[in-house]
Amino acid sequence: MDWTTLADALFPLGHRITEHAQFLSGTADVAGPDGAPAATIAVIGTTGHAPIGVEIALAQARAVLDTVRAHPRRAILLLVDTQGQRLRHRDEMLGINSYMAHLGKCVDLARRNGHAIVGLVYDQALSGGFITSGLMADACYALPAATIRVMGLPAMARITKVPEDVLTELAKSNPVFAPGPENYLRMGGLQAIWDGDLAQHVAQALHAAPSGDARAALGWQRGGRKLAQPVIDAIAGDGHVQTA
Amino acid sequence: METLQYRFERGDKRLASAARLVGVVSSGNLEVLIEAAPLGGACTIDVTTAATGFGAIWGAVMHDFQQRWQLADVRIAINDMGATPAVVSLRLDQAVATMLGEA
Amino acid sequence: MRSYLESTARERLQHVLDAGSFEEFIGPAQRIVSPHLAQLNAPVAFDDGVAVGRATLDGQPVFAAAQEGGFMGGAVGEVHGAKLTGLLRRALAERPAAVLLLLETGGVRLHEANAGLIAVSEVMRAVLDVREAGIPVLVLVGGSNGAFGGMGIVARCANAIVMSEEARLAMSGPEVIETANGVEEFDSRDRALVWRTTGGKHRYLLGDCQAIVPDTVAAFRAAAIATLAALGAGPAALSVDALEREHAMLAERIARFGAMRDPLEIWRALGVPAPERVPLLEIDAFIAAAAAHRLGES
Amino acid sequence: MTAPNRAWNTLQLNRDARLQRARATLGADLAGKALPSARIADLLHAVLECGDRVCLEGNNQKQADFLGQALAGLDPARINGLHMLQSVLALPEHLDVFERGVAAKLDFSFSGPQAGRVAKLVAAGKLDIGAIHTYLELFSRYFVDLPPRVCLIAAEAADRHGNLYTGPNTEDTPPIVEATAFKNGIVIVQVNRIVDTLPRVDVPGDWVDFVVESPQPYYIEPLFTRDPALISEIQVLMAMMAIKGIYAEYQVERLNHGIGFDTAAIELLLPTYAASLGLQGKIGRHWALNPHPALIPAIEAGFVESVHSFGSELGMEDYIRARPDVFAVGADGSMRSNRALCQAAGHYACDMFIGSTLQIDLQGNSSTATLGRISGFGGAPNMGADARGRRHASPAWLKAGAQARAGRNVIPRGQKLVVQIVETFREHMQPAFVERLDAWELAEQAKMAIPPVMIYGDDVTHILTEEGIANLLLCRSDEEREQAIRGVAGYTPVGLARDKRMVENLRDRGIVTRAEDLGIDKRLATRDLLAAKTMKDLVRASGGLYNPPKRFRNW
Repeated sequence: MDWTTLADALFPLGHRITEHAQFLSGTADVAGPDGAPAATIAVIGTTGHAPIGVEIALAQARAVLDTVRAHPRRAILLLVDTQGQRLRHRDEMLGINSYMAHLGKCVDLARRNGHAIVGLVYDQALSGGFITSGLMADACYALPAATIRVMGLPAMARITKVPEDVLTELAKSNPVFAPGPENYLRMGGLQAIWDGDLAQHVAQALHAAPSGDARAALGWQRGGRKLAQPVIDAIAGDGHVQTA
Repeated sequence: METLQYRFERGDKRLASAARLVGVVSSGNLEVLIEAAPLGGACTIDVTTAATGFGAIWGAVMHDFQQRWQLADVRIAINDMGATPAVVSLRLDQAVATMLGEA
Repeated sequence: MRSYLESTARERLQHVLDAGSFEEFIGPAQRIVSPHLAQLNAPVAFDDGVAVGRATLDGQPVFAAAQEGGFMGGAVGEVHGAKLTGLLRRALAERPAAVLLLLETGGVRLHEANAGLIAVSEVMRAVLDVREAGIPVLVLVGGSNGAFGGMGIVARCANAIVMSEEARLAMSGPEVIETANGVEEFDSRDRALVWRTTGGKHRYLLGDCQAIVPDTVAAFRAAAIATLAALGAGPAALSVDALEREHAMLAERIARFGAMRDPLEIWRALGVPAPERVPLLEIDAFIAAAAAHRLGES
Repeated sequence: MTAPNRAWNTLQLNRDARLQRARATLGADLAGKALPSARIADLLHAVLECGDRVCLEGNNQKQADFLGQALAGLDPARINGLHMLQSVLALPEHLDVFERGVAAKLDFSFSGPQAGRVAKLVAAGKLDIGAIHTYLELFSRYFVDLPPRVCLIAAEAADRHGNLYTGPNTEDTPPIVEATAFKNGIVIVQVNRIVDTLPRVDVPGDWVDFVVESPQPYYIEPLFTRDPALISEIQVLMAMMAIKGIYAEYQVERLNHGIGFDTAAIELLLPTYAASLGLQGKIGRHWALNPHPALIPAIEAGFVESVHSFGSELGMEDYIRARPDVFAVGADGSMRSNRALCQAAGHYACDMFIGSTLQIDLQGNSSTATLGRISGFGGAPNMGADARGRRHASPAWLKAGAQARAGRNVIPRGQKLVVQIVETFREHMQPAFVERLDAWELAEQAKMAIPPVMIYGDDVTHILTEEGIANLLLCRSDEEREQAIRGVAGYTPVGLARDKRMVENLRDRGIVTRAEDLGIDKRLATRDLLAAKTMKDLVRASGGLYNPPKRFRNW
């Protein structure tokens, strides 16, 4: 999906987002709740199914840190479109996991400094590229046509040695394998899928960003992850797992 | 996956300590969970194995194991990933030895 | 001298922590196994490949988790991840002196990929919550599977990492990179290159790990005690200043080394004497050779 | 009587014609014996004739890969019907020559990595197998009925006169060159480099016709390197049983080890477990063996006094150079190997062979043949066979012979110890013991005259598994032999079908020996007994002289 089309739909009040080599950054105006005055938010993300290499991870981290330093409590929208981490020897040599962790930590720091953080998967989200962006937000959303996955079923079949047709069949009923936002929704990885008026969605999301990580609880409520929350509770509590 | 269950009556050796886990579910290896349980003097062994069709061999290995130890009121559960009988016997013996405080 | 690499997760806990002190939370006898593996005809493990609990380390109360690299490469599934997250959340309430994560993992468990991905991100946030509460998190990496994927990121969210030379810390496995971009990009069978690129010595020189030890459980234990003592002096939580320093370090790394093709060139540029001999050096000699040249904060 | 008008020098004339064609084709590009690598196809087109017997050097270690590729790329319309002679088919191009119709017939010894493709080409009628040999048989036939018209070999370096330095990896070169050069054939060699002065001359230049500097050094496989990290506790147990139950029992001083983790475990237990039994200086003193890295700790401990090698091993060059008392080293300091001589040495000068296998039947026949793969033999049959021509005595040889003959009214003689060491189950729960070898079915499929047996049961003296040792020398009937084998076959169907009473009787007579009978505590069989647990430990043991190939490192 073309990010300018998306930005126009998200920010009818205007935006100042620019792209540099698949890296998106800038600001946008978002309506306040119940007719309150519009607020400026920071927009940081990637486009064109960007492979996340060391440079683009660092650029996103820079944008987050700059927001924290220059604009206390300004909300941040993370726009996600990535094919995952860049698969290059050079990135590994330079320690790409450190760059991605750095990005994740910067987002976390922003959260702790009072910045509401919302993620939006508007096109594609894959594994390593997703984990330090959208999945680090207070709440992550997706467009209905978005693709979210760790890897494709053919590659998964090769690695797990489970035949692809078996995986395909299982994927129909089990959200744990299949790509697609509705599966991540059921497992609590997404807060919601946005249909209709995107501007309204983004405004609401920014004002209602949850505090704390409630994804396991959501996954339990929605039936997509039936064990995660009971296991967490059991360890925190009496030590016994209550299965549904 | 295949599940196999064995029950051997009238053992005489009881194991006191808490449940122990020995071994790892990795290729050619297995984990053995061993715990005391009121089984009327019996020893039960539940096996879940990734290698199907070897029931007769498991039966012989389990029989020999119980011959060696004569366990009573012991419940054993195994998750197997194609371990050979030699490795299975070794892990089982290690599990008992761990319960007896010998390892 | 018991090898850390050859030890199982449980043996590592037994020997790194104070003897007999480890008390497991939801142990294997509870049989909380993966709900997803059976339908793929894959075997389960009674602890889903990770043991979590509390213990003491040199007399100090700590929480600890150890991933079993033998079971599905230590990969994180729904239950496995929830055990780690549960441990970290419980630490917020019980406030141990530190949390130790003995990582050995390929990252997300593909058999339950979507749940695993979310679980890793929950672990990452939980680690940072623990740090925010002033409790340091220490990662040990010394298994043959290294720490890869999302868990390679989690490792770098901790306060410090202790590695052995044999350990690897990275994002994508060399086989994945070779499959995607060809053997010319990364020859996964050239293990010397793999370790130059992702192994303990390179990470130590770049400053991505804070301590490097020989492959013994005793050495990991000693380094864990020493590293925690050193961490005690500073704040556990993230700060703008610390992240700005990290940012500068990472930016400089690209500027200085971004055009290089082999870690040997980086070592040479750092001024490490006889860089081609670095892989052969025993750890003490390596630490001495690296002392004046390595990057990062220790 | 002499035949009128019979020409007695057709081979010479034919050789001259080939050389003439080559000179005409290469013209000024031929400098002495050297030609540019880019013209190799022209040379081959010029000197080869359809239907030639061509020996392409290549074994399980070094490969004349550049020449092999050139051969596979020839125009089958010009050169076809070649009869290939090869020790080992290891590389894809070795079969491309058949696929493309350049060659049609094959006499060989081993085809491990390409065994499946060999079987397919045979089935497709593109490859006609003359026979599958052992190394010694094949080399022998080069001199008797299969002299090559052209041989394509590999050397480390050549000088301007065509003298060759083959160095540590001399391997098969000497008999190939000798059989060709002294039957008026053409010798073409690829070298890694052409130099002014060689470290030493391994092949004299006047036996060599053409030299080409190959763009890449010849391919070499580190076949004998085993990472100690992959040795299991069960293998340690079996190694303890081998050392105590066989090496010590027979005082085995001269021996050969087959390739594999089972024997690597034994090598790594010599300076630890065997030394603790007081066996240093008593066993394992002289070896016919490739320079196994796993042998380094035993060499350093003074256990091993000498090693003569079939070939070298990648990464061992500097270590060998620094241990000239142990290895066969030239005046220049580098090792010299010779597969043919070492095969003879292993056969005649060793008291014992111990090696692994894939299948053993109830007579003790062992085979590595599996369905759909024509893999051949290599050297194991010559190592794993009693040397019936042997006449010199040694304690081990005499004791084995005495056991075999006890109670029988026959003239005394010795016997070689031939030990098969196997776990009862291989990977994926494949039983190592079977009622009938897969080799039978393979023989039917591939229309072989006899099933491809690696080691015949009547040569096998001991079978060692994690369940115990079966001493077949002491068996006095086919039935005893069968029950002794079943008695160590554990939980395989063959083992479960044993006559328990009879096996206990065999145990009482020392024919079946369990670990506990040897006084071995299974709980002590841990990896901690290994003198090296990792590749790095081997490097340390060598004082930094061993330089393992990249694929074996984790540093």
